[in-house]
Amino acid sequence: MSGLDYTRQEMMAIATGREIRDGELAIFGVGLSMLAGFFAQAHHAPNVRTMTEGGVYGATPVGGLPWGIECNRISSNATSFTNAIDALGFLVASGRCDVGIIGAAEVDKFGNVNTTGIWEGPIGPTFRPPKTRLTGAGGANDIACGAKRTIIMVSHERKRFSEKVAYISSPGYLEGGDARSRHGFNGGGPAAIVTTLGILRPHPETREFELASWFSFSNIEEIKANTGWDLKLAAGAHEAPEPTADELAALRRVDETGALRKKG
Amino acid sequence: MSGLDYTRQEMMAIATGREIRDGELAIFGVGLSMLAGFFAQAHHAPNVRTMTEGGVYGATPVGGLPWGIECNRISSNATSFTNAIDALGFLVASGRCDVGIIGAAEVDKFGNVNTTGIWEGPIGPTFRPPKTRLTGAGGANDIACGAKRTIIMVSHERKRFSEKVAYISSPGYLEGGDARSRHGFNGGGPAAIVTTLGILRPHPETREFELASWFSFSNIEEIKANTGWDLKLAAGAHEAPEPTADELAALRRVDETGALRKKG
Amino acid sequence: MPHEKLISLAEAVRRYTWDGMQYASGAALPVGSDAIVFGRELLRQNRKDLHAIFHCNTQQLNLLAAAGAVTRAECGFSGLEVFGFANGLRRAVESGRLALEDYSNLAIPLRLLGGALNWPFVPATVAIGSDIQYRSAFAPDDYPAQKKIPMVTDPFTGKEIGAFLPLRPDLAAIHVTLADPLGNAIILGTEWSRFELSRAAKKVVLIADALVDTACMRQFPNLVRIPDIIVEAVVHWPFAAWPQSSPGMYDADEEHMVAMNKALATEEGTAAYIRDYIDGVTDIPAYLDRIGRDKVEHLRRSSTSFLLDPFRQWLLAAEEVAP
Amino acid sequence: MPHEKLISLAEAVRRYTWDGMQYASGAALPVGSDAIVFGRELLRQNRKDLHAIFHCNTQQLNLLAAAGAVTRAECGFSGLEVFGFANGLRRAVESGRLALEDYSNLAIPLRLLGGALNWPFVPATVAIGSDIQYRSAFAPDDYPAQKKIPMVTDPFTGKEIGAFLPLRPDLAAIHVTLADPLGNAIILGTEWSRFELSRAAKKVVLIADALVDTACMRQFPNLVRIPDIIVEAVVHWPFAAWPQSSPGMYDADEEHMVAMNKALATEEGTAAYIRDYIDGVTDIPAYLDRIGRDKVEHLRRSSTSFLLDPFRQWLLAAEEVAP
Repeated sequence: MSGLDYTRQEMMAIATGREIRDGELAIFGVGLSMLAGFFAQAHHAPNVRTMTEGGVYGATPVGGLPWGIECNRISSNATSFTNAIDALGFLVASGRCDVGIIGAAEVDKFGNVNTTGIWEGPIGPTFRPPKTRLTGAGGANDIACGAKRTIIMVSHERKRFSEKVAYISSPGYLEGGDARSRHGFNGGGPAAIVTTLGILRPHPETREFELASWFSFSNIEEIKANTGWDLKLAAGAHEAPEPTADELAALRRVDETGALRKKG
Repeated sequence: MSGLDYTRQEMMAIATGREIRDGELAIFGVGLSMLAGFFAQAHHAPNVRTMTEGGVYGATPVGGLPWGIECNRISSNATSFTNAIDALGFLVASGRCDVGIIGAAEVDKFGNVNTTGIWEGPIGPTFRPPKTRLTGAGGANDIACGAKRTIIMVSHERKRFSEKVAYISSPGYLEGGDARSRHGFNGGGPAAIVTTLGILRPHPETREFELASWFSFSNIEEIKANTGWDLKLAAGAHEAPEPTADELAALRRVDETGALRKKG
Repeated sequence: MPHEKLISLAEAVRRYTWDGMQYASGAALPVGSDAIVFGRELLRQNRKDLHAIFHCNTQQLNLLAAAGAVTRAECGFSGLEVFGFANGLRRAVESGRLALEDYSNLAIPLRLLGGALNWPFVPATVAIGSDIQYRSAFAPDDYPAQKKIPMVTDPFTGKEIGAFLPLRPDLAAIHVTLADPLGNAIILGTEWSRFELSRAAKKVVLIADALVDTACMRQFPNLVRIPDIIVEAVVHWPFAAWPQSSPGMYDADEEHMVAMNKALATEEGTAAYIRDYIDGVTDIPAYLDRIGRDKVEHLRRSSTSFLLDPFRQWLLAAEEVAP
Repeated sequence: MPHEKLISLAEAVRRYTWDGMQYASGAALPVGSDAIVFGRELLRQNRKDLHAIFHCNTQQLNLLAAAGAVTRAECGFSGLEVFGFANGLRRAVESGRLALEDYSNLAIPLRLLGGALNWPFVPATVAIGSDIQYRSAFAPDDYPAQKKIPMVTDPFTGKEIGAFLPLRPDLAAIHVTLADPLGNAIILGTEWSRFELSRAAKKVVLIADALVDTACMRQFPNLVRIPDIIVEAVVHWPFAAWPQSSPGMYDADEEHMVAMNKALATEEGTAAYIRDYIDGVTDIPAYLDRIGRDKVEHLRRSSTSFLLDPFRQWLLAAEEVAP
């Protein structure tokens, strides 16, 4: 133990940020994903080329986490505003964007993401309304289809980790294996699912997600118990390094309103 | 005779301008076409909504005829600059533009336009280089495909009026009849060929261009002699009205450098 | 000379809308630059059975859905970003009153692009291979859906990709930062898909936070992304996107965002919201009073205010701009 | 922090070009905003066998073709507007030294759009049904050409339209009015297809008439249509489009336009032009001397100069911008 005091949310944001390399072209959504991305920029990837799906370039959030991509907290120091076709189309769906961070309400063992709705049981042949309607795919589908790799951030609860999602809002590896190659996507699929408990990565052939790392405060059993499929251990699975003092300081500079610091 | 002194080029510009109706969405090319269009605006179509293929809106030429669509003479008082996809795509190829004026080096009896090259004899199965390379299609092809109707302006010389053009740069009625409908064009085709001698219009069924009007200084025989196909007389063919004093004054306000006044 | 196009909000809704129409609005992502005052007037005039085309859901669609004015909608995203789920829209979808056809945030602007170009279809390399392609709320028994995003064969390689149906809404009510009385518009902040929407819609009405003299447009023609020649009418309405934000003009009213969404979660709350914030709030002074004059001043002190500075000299005063 | 990207013209050509490459440039219609100084340097470095992608021909393509540096070209328009036929290009085409593949002025930007989106093809409702579709200079024996603009079946209606092959040039040298040292750019005047080109090209080098501080970009982010994240390098070169125009900066040099095109009509004239205006004219002072300092001042007094006024306060002086 490093002796540093940090929350699970902070660990998730730092672990996600570690996936971003310097110089990459990266797209962040609103909320956690943006904090993780700007943490990477503040810590180890000063030349990351960031954008939002609205075509906001050169901006860093000021005065707190933006409440939306159009938020004035990120519109107040941009160098360029263009549009959705530019950001999500020319730069992401084209296959040009190196990495995108997306969220999930529910994810399955092939990294398919559901953010559309919760149904009781399978939907069936008729598309009946969900019991609980969620937000829909938004730009996450476009990132999932087009970015060279995606990182999925999701709170690690059993109900969110399903054998098969009820509705694929954003494609991971679909039915696994090379199923993605049957479609016209320009992107490569999810490289990691980073959770509040650990990091899952796809098996290189089956594309089934396996446990690659646990955090110092979690363990294999806890993670398996909170995963809705029979989670395998990846070759070389290990405990993820704890946040360094530098990492935590960088994250907290970005998360100036402490959105991640509430223990949960 | 009205007693007014004007040139054949001026008559052609006025006759073309008369084809433009108030309130229409209209696209003009550079040169004669722009003079004819802005004459219409100055004279009888004050609310014509003009654009150039560069996406220059709300502008009128100042300080002389522009030497190009990007010319500072038309960039100096525009209200909007956008781009080529906007003007030629969203507003023209879409079928939204009411009328476009295009030029021709050679035109045939179905209103097909060649601005690409002059070959000796038919091109044949191999696409050999032309003896004289011309300018290519430019935006005229897009206007010919997409505008609700087009007006073709061309100097009336026998070598320019062919039974069949060597190369179709911009489609008129192709092989005539309903040949256009076999393609995915959103526009209607040429409504008139306005020349230095008169006005030709398409037969409603065969789409072959016929002589609809001659100018006071020309006559049917002269026009036939200067046309490379057996030119028919349209039903109701008549002499076109001479320019009025108002028309001529309006044209000369637009043509402030007298580009059309040189007797030719 | 071109005509002035300034008309009142009520007149714009009377003239350009009808029950059952395809109505496009929204604008820049869920919580910014939304022409929501147009939606408020749609409710005052009791328009119904709308087919809404919103690139993203906004408080406007949330409100129209809560009030039962929308029966069909097409969206790329249907939440309210960090303000959470859109309770009014959610309630309408879950109850089956509103069929929500899901797309992605790139699919919608590409469909608008295709509508603007009058293409028969638009190539799709996103929104395929997922349930966005296979599930259709407009044809719920067609599974896997064959007509929503069919496949098309690339003639160069023989491979298949998807094909989107282009969008050509009957009307787009578009929020812009600045308009002149002729209908030229300047947008500050991301365009999102307002450029493509303005060309795809059959008719365009601008909802402008402020009016400027046309001389402003001649100074900044490259900023005029919506030219007058495609605009039917201009409605001037300050704080037109409230409680959402307008970069350069005002911040989001976070308190009202939350309260409004909470109200729209129930029938009763929605009725109360309409009574308190819509019925009778028919002119600009009443509207600004309803927001609260102190709140208005507070929201105006945005960190983005400097974005408006180059244009302030051309702002038209209220008395110059009454339609 | 992002890197500065200012490099010299010679370095840009050395680093980003090679014989046989697909080189895109040109810019805003035949006689405006053309990155021709980049083409002049291509000649100084003796690049050859170029495959030129020019939305329209410009004096740059006219010059490169006259000098024999281009063997394949794709264009929507190949004249010089009111300056007539492009004699250098014409001579190269007529002699068979250069294969010119004809498109239309909408076809080229749609092909760039398709390249930017990485689509396998782009729907075509123009440039079909004519010899632009049926005749291919790149496959002269294929008649009617089957592969240039093949047909594709619309899955919604079963009808056929055309399909364009997307463009992804190796490099685009793009003329912009103003750039900052990071690579953000402002264009005054029509964009023509510079927005799409900047996204379609594998690499982008900006050729800027003037440099400004990044604060200018933060004041006018909606004008920054080319953001730094897609730009490799920035070359500062005043009068970079001469003898063509740059709105806000300078007018066309009509006298030189005519003289240059006349020179390019013959081998001898071309050799003389290269000797007098290209060889040895390797730095900015020599270049401005060659134009003529009086001429420079005259061209600068453009009726469009007012378009630059809002940005003058951020212009960087020459000593601040040496790479």
